[in-house]
Amino acid sequence: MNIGYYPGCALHGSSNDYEQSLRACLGLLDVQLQEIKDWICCGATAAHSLNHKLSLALPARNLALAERDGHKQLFAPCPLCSMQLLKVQKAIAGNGARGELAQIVEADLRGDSQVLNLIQVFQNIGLDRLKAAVKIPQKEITAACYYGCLLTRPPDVTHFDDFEQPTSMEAVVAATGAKTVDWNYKTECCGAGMTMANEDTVLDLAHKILSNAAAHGANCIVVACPMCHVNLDMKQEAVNRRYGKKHGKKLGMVVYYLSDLVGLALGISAEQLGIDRHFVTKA
Amino acid sequence: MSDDSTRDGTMTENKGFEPKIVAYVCNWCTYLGADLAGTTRLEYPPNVRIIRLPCTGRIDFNLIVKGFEIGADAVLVSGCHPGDCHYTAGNYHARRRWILFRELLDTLGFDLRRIHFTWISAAEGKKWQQVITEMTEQTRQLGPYTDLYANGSAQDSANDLPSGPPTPFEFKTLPAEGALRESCRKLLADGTVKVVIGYGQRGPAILTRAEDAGRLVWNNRCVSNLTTYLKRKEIKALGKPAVVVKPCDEKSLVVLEKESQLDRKNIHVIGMACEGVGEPKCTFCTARTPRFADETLGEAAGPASLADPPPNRFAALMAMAPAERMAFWAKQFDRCVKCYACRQVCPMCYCERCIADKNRPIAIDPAPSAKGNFAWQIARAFHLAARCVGCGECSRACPAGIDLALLNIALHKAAQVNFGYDAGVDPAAEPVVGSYALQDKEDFIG
Amino acid sequence: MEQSLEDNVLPQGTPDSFLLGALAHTHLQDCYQCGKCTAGCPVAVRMDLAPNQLIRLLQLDDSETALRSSTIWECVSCQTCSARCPKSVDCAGVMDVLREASLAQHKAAKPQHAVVAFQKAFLDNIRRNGRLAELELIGLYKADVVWNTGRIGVLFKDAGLAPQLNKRKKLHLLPEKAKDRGVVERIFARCSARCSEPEKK
Amino acid sequence: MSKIGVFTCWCGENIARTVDVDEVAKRVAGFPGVVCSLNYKYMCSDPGQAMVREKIASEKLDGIVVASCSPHMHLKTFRKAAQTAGLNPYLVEMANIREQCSWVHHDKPSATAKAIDIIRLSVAKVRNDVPLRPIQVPVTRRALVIGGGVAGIQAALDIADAGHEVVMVEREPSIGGKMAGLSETFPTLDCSQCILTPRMVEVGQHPRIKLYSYSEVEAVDGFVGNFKIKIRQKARYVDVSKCTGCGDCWSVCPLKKNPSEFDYGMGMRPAIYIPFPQAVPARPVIDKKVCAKLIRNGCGLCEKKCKAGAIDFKDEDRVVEESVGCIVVATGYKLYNIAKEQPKASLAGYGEYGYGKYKDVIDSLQFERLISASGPTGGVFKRPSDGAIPKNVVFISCVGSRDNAKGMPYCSKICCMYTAKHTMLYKHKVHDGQAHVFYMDIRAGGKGYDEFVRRAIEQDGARYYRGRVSKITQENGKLIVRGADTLAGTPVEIEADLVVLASAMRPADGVEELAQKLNIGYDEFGFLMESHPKLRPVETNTGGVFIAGACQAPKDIPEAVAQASAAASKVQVMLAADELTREPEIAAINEQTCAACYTCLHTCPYHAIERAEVRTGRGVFIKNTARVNAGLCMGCGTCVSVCPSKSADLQGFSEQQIYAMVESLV
Repeated sequence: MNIGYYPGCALHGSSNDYEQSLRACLGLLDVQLQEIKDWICCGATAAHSLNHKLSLALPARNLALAERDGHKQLFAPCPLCSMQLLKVQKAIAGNGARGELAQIVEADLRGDSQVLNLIQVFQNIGLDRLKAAVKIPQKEITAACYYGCLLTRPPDVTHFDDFEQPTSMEAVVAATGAKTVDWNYKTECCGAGMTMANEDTVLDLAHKILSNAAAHGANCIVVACPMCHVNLDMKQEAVNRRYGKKHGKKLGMVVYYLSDLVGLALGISAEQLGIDRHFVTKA
Repeated sequence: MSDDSTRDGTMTENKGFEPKIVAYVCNWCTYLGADLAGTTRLEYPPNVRIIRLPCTGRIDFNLIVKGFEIGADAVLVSGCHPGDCHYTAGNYHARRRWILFRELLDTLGFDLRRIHFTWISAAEGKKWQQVITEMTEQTRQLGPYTDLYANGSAQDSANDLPSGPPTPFEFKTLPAEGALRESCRKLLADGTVKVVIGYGQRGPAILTRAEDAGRLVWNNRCVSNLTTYLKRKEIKALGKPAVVVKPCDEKSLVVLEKESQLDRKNIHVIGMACEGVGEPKCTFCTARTPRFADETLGEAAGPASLADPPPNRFAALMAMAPAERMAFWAKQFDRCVKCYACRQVCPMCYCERCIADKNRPIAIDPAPSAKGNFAWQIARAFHLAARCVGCGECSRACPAGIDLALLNIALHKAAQVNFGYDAGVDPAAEPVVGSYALQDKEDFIG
Repeated sequence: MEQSLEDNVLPQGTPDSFLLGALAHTHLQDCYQCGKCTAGCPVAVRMDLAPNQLIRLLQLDDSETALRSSTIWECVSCQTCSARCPKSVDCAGVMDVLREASLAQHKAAKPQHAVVAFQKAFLDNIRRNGRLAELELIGLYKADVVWNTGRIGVLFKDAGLAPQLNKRKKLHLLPEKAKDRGVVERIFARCSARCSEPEKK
Repeated sequence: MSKIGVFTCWCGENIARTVDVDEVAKRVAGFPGVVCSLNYKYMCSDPGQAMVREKIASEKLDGIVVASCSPHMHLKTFRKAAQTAGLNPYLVEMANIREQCSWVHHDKPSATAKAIDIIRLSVAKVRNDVPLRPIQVPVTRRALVIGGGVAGIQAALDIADAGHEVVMVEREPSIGGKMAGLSETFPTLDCSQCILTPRMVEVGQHPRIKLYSYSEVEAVDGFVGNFKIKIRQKARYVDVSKCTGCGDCWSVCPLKKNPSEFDYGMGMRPAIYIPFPQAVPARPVIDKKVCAKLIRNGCGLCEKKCKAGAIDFKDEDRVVEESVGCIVVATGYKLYNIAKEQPKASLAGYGEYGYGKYKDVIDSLQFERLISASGPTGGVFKRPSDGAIPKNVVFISCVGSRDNAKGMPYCSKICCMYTAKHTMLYKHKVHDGQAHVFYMDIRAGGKGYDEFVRRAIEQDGARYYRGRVSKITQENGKLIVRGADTLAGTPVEIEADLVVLASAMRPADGVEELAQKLNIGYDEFGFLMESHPKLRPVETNTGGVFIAGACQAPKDIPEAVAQASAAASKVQVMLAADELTREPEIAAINEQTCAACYTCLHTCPYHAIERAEVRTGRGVFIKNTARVNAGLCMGCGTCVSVCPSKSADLQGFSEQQIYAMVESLV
């Protein structure tokens, strides 16, 4: 299976471990990621915060490029990127903005390709197929599945799962033989793009998420978002520095990408998946 | 052209002119509102004559036309506010009909400033006074109403519409002809149907014997809508029919079935895939393959583009100023001889006794006068509102060459725009006349 | 709501609630102040105006206070408020409009400069490179913050992370760039913000 | 040629001041068909009426026009006068030359001219009048009450006490409805069962009330005065006539752990059960979904134990037919399902509140059972999950109500009051407990209502927060309620032991299907439509069908009872005589010319038009036609307007009459 692939800046930057994991894991499942030629940044939070038109135009360019490359499906592993792409599709669905956007981005724009997030890619592969391919059931893992904000929100854009009590990631995790916990912060925000600019917020939110997962008996968190990973993994040390005293102990919560966990179950080594490049490597 | 100047908004002085205003009002709100104006001694001009009816639901378009026929200079129609109808929904039904009727009048070029719709409640004596005062004053300014029936000079200078049907296709027998003949032969031979209504060399072919199946043709000049023959008594008497339809003709079957005029189980429908027959109606074609037929013959890749697309006469008509439109129609109807071919040929005109033939009372003047012709065409077009499927038979049948379908197009568009309704497309859709929605527009109601 | 790019452009001065709502494709007067946005907001405690209070000000046409609030820069765009609003008011979308207007009209709250600077630096960065160059972004962002707020400390914040990132091969000294940067520049040029700049005095 | 008399009234000075009545009488005398034209000072006075009567007799008039005031004022007066003189009252017309002429114009000549026109118009109409007879519809002097909640009980008792027979149909095994399950009622805090159960018993024992419990209305046929009702009696597996209600069966039943419908799942009941001890009829029913005998021919203990031999495992549904003249619909309400799954696409659940996921998040009716002295916990207030006594209880108002995103923009009206009541009942049971209430507005309009809410706050210490709750989660056995206090402008987080959701009121299940059977309207939420929101609040668009209680809109007990009594009094009016007299000014269809397109049928607001067939004397089918049901037609004439061939016409406002009127204005 070949699918169009829009990595987004993070996966070609500090979250390149996510891309490594994806390629290793999906490759084994016979999914070839075909990177969109000459893609550009989707503008992320900065664009939709500061320039509405730009926040549609930048992803529209990528959508157009994917269509030009003939991709019926476009996989965006970063939920922010994928939500921005879906927003464009919504905007041009009524034809209202199609013409003008096409002009701005200098390319035809149909909006008929299907934008996928990582969970949907696994769903398309088929959970039964996934189960059958598992070599090492992840019995030791008790995962807190963390969806963050933009996999499910805004619901009228993403149209994905129940936006209050999603369960689709749990189904994928269960296919690897791992257990999941029911916890409270599945769809709470980690602070996302505020990592640099408003660290206080990020540490506060990350702390709540990490400690709630631990309190519900999880030994790891599974994410499908590069920003969530940064805030929960890279920032975990800082969280411990600030809140460790309060608890009297440090949190040591491994944060996996969903593809890491699937990859491990398929028998891929932690090194091949790039798990060794995470900040928190074991509990 | 003194009358025309009034149409452009330039008011003429009409010294001594006292307008005659006919008001159709409902018994429960507006009539009581007018009573209240009296009880509270609110003075207004004495030009209005009130006809009390039980409900706005009872106020028919014929009555509005009749008002002008007897010499009214303006007509008022008034009833209960939405939600207040004594009969719960009569005003909603009325509102819906008025939306359509105004479109028809506009297409005819009628001066809509002479028809006023209002909601006046039993508590709005003040509003009644205002409405009548303003209406009288406005009508006084507009001058006597003469447009419709007495404007010979305007007629003479009336413009015509761009004309010319498209160049017909080069005649071509279509491949499905053989299959059609074979299918009909079988249907008649095994007694599935008693009569086949199909296309023959000249006009329709009505067959009852299997051996005649060879008389059927199928080519790109099979223009007419054969469903109209289903209503004929003599054909009904023959027994179960098979009818040959194009995807566009098929829509009339949907309408007729909705109106309980045919029992679909007792008709065998032979649908022909169609690539166009080179008629103006083909420019609006939306379906190439029948959707509800019992059997579908032939294949259609796409509608054959018309070599020479016909001019959009409707757009040209609506581009005229209203007064020009009225003059245009007056000139057109001047040629009408009341032969009723338009009625005869229309698949939707199936009444056992047409209102035009009713004589107690006479709603439509039977004489081929300007008055009678307008009244007839208004009734014909309005009865087809949100029912006409656009087969264009009326225009083709008219011996005087009047493009009657233009009126139907206007109402079709009105139903589409206002109610999202396309006659004959969705068998499950609620009929436009006979239902209503709370959010139907009422920006024209005072 | 049907979207079109033919958006109203926020005029100079203080926009009224109707226009702000139109820009965000939402209807601000629908809000009946139930506070569910505030209740679910992960960062409401950090804001000077709770989200529902912000909307209330807009309903009263006091966008001036809203544009100067910390709220719009504290917002993390998590969409929880919009997703749960019983009246389908797109509160998160309103935040976007307000940020855009606040920036254009130079009304962003001073203590929030870091966020503003970061977002601006981010856009400048992709305008130049087509894709994000993280090190460059961080460098310029920090310089901006120091220049504008004098908070030298920001320079050393996270400094310890660099070697760690490098160790994990997450640091790219030579950033990836889009090839056709011309088109990126043209897209930026065509996308003027919907909020106009105030006239220079 | 007709012989018409015109009587022009001066109305003292009222008309004569601005209308030259002599001139009018003179001009009118010349109208075709007019044989006498008089004027008089006060036509409505006794001498005036005597004059009319005398002229009708002496001139053998076959139609009269009284030119005076509005027909809404005196048409009835003059119709009666004509009738005494032997003239059909429907041959009387009025010309309104006072309200619509003399009182609104000052210029005498033009007012006089207008008056003449108005009379000409009326003369044109009267010339085309035909004698009509009021329509007599026979009435079955019995009533059906659908629903045995407090509204149905009130309506049934009122009607039965007035001397008419009542058939009551209740879907559940017992009457009593929602009220039977309430603990105490606002604003008096009197025990709900104490005030309701005597009324239930009265229904059960009333000689004129025939109760079908555990039954549903299957089909409705007929029209006002003459309804035929098919009632499905669901198989009870207990012969009610033999059963003594001794209780041996349910005490011996081994399958005791079935969630009780009456307790909304807060308690358990056996497979054979009565819903609650005071049930009427106090006869058990077997739950066929769980009974071992019915499922796999096991057990059968109850049958063995029953001394009366009342258990009948072979019982089947039965359909019985009843004839009634009027129907009262009192089907009540149910609570909106807060959980994620919804019965309709237009509704959405509250995933964020965790109802159905967390055991200690309950709805308000469940709370009523938990706090009730007769409830499953025997009056000790314990929470469902672990039986602990909750020390912090959060009550949330407007759950579903006023929430467009969930599909119910309306206010459920009673939640503010019962939530206040809940906090008090809770405080009275758990003295060291704290009640927290999240609300948007407090709507406490009603006698003693606001005082009641204030008491909850001021005396019983309920803590009210003005704001909605965004999410409920569970941590360490506590429910974390994240709400807002919009007055303080801050988020609020409360660790609660129990959360009570004041769920929106929705119409009972199946009410839309019932409404379709009855041909009555309902709104987009399924609440039944009254005929007029102000003036006909208990009538429906179908003659003889009335509504009462929460099936029409959310309402509290006093309102439901008042409406039920109102509906009952409407029923009594209708059942007062053997025949109903209806105005004859209704539609009729010319079946010869009707093309049977049935546009009229779709249009008629009263469903008064039916499909019918024209047949020869020997029954040979000739054609289809539309036909007016005189029992249902109200005479609006909408059918006439939409009839393309004008085969429909309205008696008293016929096409012929209307055209004659218009044409008289030439």
